[in-house]
Amino acid sequence: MIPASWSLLLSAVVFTIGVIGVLVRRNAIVIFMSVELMLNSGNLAFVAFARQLNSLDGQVFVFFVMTVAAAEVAVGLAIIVNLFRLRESVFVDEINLLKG
Amino acid sequence: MSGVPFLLPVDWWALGAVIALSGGAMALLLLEFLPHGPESNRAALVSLVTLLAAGASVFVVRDSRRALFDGMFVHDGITVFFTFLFCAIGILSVLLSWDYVKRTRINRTEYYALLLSSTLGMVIMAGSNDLITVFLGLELMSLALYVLVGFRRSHLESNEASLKYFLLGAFASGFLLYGIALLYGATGTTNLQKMTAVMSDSPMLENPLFVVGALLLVVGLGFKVSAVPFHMWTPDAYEGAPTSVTAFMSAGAKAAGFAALVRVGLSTLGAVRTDWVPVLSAIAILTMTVGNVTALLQNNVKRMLAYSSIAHAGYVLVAIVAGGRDGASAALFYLAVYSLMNLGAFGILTLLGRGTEERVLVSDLAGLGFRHPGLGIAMTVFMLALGGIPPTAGFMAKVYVFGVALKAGLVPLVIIGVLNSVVSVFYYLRITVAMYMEEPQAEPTHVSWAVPGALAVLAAVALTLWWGVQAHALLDQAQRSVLGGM
Amino acid sequence: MREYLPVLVFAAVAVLFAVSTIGVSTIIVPRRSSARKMAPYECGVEPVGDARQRFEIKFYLVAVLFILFDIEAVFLYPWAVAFRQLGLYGLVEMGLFILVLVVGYLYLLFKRAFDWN
Amino acid sequence: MNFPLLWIIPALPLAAVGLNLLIGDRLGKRGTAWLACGAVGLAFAFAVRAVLRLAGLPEADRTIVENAYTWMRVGDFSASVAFLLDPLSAVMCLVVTGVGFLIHVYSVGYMAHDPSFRRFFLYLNLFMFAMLTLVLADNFLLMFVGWEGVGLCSYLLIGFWYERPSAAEAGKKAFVMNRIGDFGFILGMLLLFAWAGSLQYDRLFAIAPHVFVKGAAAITIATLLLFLGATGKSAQIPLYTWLPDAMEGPTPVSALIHAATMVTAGVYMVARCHPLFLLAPASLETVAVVGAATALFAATIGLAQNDIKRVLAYSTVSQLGYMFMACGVGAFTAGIFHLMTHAFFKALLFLGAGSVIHALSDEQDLRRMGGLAGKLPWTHGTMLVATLAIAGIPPLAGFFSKDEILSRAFASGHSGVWLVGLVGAALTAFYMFRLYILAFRGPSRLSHEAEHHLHESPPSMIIPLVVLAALSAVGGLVGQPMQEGGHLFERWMRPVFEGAGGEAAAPLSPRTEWTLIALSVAAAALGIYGAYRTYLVEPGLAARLRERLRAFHQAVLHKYWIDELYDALVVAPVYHLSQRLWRFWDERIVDGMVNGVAYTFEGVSALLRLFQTGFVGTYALFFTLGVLVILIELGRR
Repeated sequence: MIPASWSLLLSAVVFTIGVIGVLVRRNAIVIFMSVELMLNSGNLAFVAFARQLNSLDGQVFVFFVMTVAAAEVAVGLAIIVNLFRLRESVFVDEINLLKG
Repeated sequence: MSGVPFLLPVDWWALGAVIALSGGAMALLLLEFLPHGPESNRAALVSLVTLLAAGASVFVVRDSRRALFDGMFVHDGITVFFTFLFCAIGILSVLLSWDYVKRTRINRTEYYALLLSSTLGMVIMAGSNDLITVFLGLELMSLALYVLVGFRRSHLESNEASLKYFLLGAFASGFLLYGIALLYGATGTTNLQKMTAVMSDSPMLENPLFVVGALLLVVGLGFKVSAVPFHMWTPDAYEGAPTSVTAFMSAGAKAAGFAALVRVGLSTLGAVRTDWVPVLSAIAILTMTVGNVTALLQNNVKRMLAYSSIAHAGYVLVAIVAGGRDGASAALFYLAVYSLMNLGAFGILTLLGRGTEERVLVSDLAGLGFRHPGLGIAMTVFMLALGGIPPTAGFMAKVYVFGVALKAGLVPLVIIGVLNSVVSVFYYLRITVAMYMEEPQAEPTHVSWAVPGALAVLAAVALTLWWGVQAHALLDQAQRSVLGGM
Repeated sequence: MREYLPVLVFAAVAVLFAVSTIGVSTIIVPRRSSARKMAPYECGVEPVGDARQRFEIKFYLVAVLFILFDIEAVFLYPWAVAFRQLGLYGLVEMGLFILVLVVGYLYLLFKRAFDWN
Repeated sequence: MNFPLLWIIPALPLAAVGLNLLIGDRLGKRGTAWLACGAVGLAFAFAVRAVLRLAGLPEADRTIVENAYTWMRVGDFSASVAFLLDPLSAVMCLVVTGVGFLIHVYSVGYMAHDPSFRRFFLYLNLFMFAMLTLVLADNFLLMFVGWEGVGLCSYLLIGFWYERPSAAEAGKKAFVMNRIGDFGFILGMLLLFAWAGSLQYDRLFAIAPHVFVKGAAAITIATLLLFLGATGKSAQIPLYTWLPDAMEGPTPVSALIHAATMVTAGVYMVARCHPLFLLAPASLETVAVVGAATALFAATIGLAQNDIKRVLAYSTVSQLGYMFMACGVGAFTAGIFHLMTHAFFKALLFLGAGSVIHALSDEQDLRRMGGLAGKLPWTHGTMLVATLAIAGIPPLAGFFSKDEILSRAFASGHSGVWLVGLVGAALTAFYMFRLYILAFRGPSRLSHEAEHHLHESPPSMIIPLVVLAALSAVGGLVGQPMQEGGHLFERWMRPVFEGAGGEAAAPLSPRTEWTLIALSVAAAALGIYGAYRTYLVEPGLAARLRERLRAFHQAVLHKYWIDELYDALVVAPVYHLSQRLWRFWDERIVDGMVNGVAYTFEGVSALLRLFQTGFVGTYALFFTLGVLVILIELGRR
């Protein structure tokens, strides 16, 4: 059996990749995908812990997070699509009307 | 669970706000399809009734205490206090939106449906006793707000604001979620009560999972209350959003974030308070200072008030750092007062301009005090209150927060807080000076008077002054709420 | 070996179902072909040309709506598993849950989100 | 009625504000004037009634506390709207309502042609409300309410003619400096609360000796912070330059707020907190030194100002310095005594100056006045009384109070402070008579236009002048020196300042006392003589001096050679020093420092704005860095 610490390590790695993705990518959609990566790393951690602790709570939490993530996708894509309609661009380094 | 086939009657009332708000939001979604025109008041009326019903249902059971859904949701003093606060914020926001959305051509049923959903999220946050419900409430609130911020779809700024708010908000949610996961791993539960119990059995200070988890949780909530350095979305989102939405979120989202922080602070973090004091103090100092100092040079009133709202989050953080029941009641008191004066100030901005134009620069306010005396006085009251000048409620709130902090021995924090509130008066007074001591350079700003909006502003003025002289009424309430907490 | 009998039956039913549906439809379907129908992908994607073309926004809409409703099914499973323990309470709860979904569905329906054009 | 109805005293002007707001537009000018003056007059009547009642009590019980309303009460923290009448606040209350009433009446005439007549009285009444709250408060919190209120009104009234950029600028300056002071005040107040647990005067003062060791750092810091607040409000070094600029406001405002009442709030506060200051000798010493320095400094600058109101403004700064000097040496009674007499004669001087300005169609430059004595007889007569009073000529009011301060300073062993005060007294006499001579004596230097419109002011302006002149003349008699058991004023104040260290200093022998009196009168006489010589007998002497220096031989042979020597050795250097101090110190150093603070904040603000790039990437980066920094910090622990 794979020890829980390995899954945990994996989830930490995935989380870090997500964070770095948000920091270095400029396409709003890719940034958003990186955020999803972070959420899923959280899910992974939950499942790992749930198994380690022999409790169901963590797995239930994952269901909720998946739902929230789906809702987030709906809202996020709508915003990004609207952004593209207005500006013909989804690159966040071209968007800074509001600053200072 | 089979032992509880149905909820008890009192539980129904305790859930009244949640039921009413969800019902209202759903009803609005369907009402969209009965014929109505662009000037229809129907959606606004329905939301108003919903919010009143939500407030009333909680009022019925304001003194009962209950844990619901296996302890995931609690109905206690803090829940009651915040539910009232959120309903009040919702009502004032609906009144402010009433004509604003009509003239900016976003009078859609969905607007109000989202407003109600967001309020529902806030109520859930305030009442949740489990990190799962905290997360769900927070997301419900935020997702609706992302859309509301970008509600002027053809407006570049509005869209940009919602994009930034959304991307960073989702980013922060990622941190929050991971933090909850780690806390779960460290303690084996997501229930705040059980978590506290676990911690009292075995101290968690040495457990890195717990420390990092708690940190990420604080970061995630810190984002919502715009604590520095997690604040950077705030000015952009506030500036770009439709002004009525800015008013709503500046009061509601912040209070909801703090509601969760207060609960966490009273239970889980309260047990390890001493280790957090330096970190939270540093955050509080930065938040007050960065907010106030950056506000000094702003020419856009919306943006200026956005920075001011960051600074106010800092003052509340001072109360949170002070901790304990006193700190919590000071935070509650401050939040209620803050919500009111901030809603009022943004509310006045919703009245400025004609049609879809926005007149929110400081120079747009020039001479307004004489052309519209009522408006001028109201704005002056809000500015004085935000600046913490007596005899307004803002002053009493600051006095109480700083007093509590002093008692907790946080002298440096208080010194910096006082210095900050002195600095803040400069930019608040700049608005008053513009209204009374400057002549408009271009065409004077048109004021779009509307009965509901004016009513909301009037209510805010009255309460700001009333709580200034009658502070103990609100304070008693805040204290009893905290004492009644579980 | 007896315990494997249901598997066999299941496999047989599956094969029968697949064959019969395809068979019946080949027999009764009217044949009126058009250029679009003859394309390798019948969903509006151009099979030749630059692969980096823009998708119609409607695809996203359908995809998002699919995910949203699909994910809700996840909640039905735990409920179904614990159905007997939860009893009436669980039934009412799930009824409310479905009600919320139905409201969302009706909203989309009235919004004509499901109309392709 | 048994209780003294203290709350009604501040409530009356507040009611007038409310009425003015509600129905002011229907009242017309006359109605507004009646409303505003009536409210303040009635407040004065109530104040007199309350004070009489206070005087009727036995000496030991002369404190009336009236709890009007409890603001909030949380555990041991309570804030209430409670009023306190004791001999100290009684004096303040009478001065504020009395002088305030006279100035209200005067303003009716002075502002008669101003389009913003109603707004003016609105602010003025609001100010009266705030000032009375400040004076009558029974705890620091309520005092702070008044403190902020008077600051706000002062700011509004300095910028009253906001169309003038200089007025708006002056308002801003006053505001900045007062905020710096307020910072000290709030902080001092909060520290006292943190350490002693109460903000109510009697409780705080009762607890303080048990909590603080005499001379301990804590009480020293707290009192110094309070004093910082006082320097802001009362225009002392280093926060005084706003007051001369505040003269941009209408003249009655200068008289009421920037001479007689608001600027004395700092002195009142220090006197009120004397039990605390006595626990911190170092703070008290600071008060004395700052007061003395300001007294001398402002007097020097006053020598060379040409704007009639600016001379008076620097004079006010200087006289406030005397009051602090008195408090600093422990002679609180003397300080309050001078506060009272100063309120009479300085209000009179400002109102007189206002009358002159009014008569000359808004001319304020002393170089374009002269010879007005005959044309404005009433103004001239009353101004002369005030000038003599401030110069310290017996038996006018200023003599008694100033002499008492000086002798107390001497008696308490602060001979340096005493000497500075004495020199300051001579300078005061000099610049005040310079003002008097330039305005009322000598040949007329009026422009033709002004000459044409010249007129004595209406009775509503003259009557207050006469009343104030009478007060300036006889107001000092309550404090005749060398009386058995202290003079009348001292006996009245005794319940408040009993046991205050400086008050109990060993009495001087009659001979020393007489010598001191003679010295201070001599100093005044010297100053007057100097002014008389320089500006009346030999007008233009100072200006001609530089040419003459070249032909020093001739000058020596000249029959007035002694005057010129005096001029060359004393007047000219002092004149130049004065000019230079004003230009260099005031405008560069003090204003520079204050502006520097403002620029620093603005610079930091601009810097912080740079971080706010508008790019999501930057925001996420700062977010992540924040998390990492906290993580490392927690890990280090």
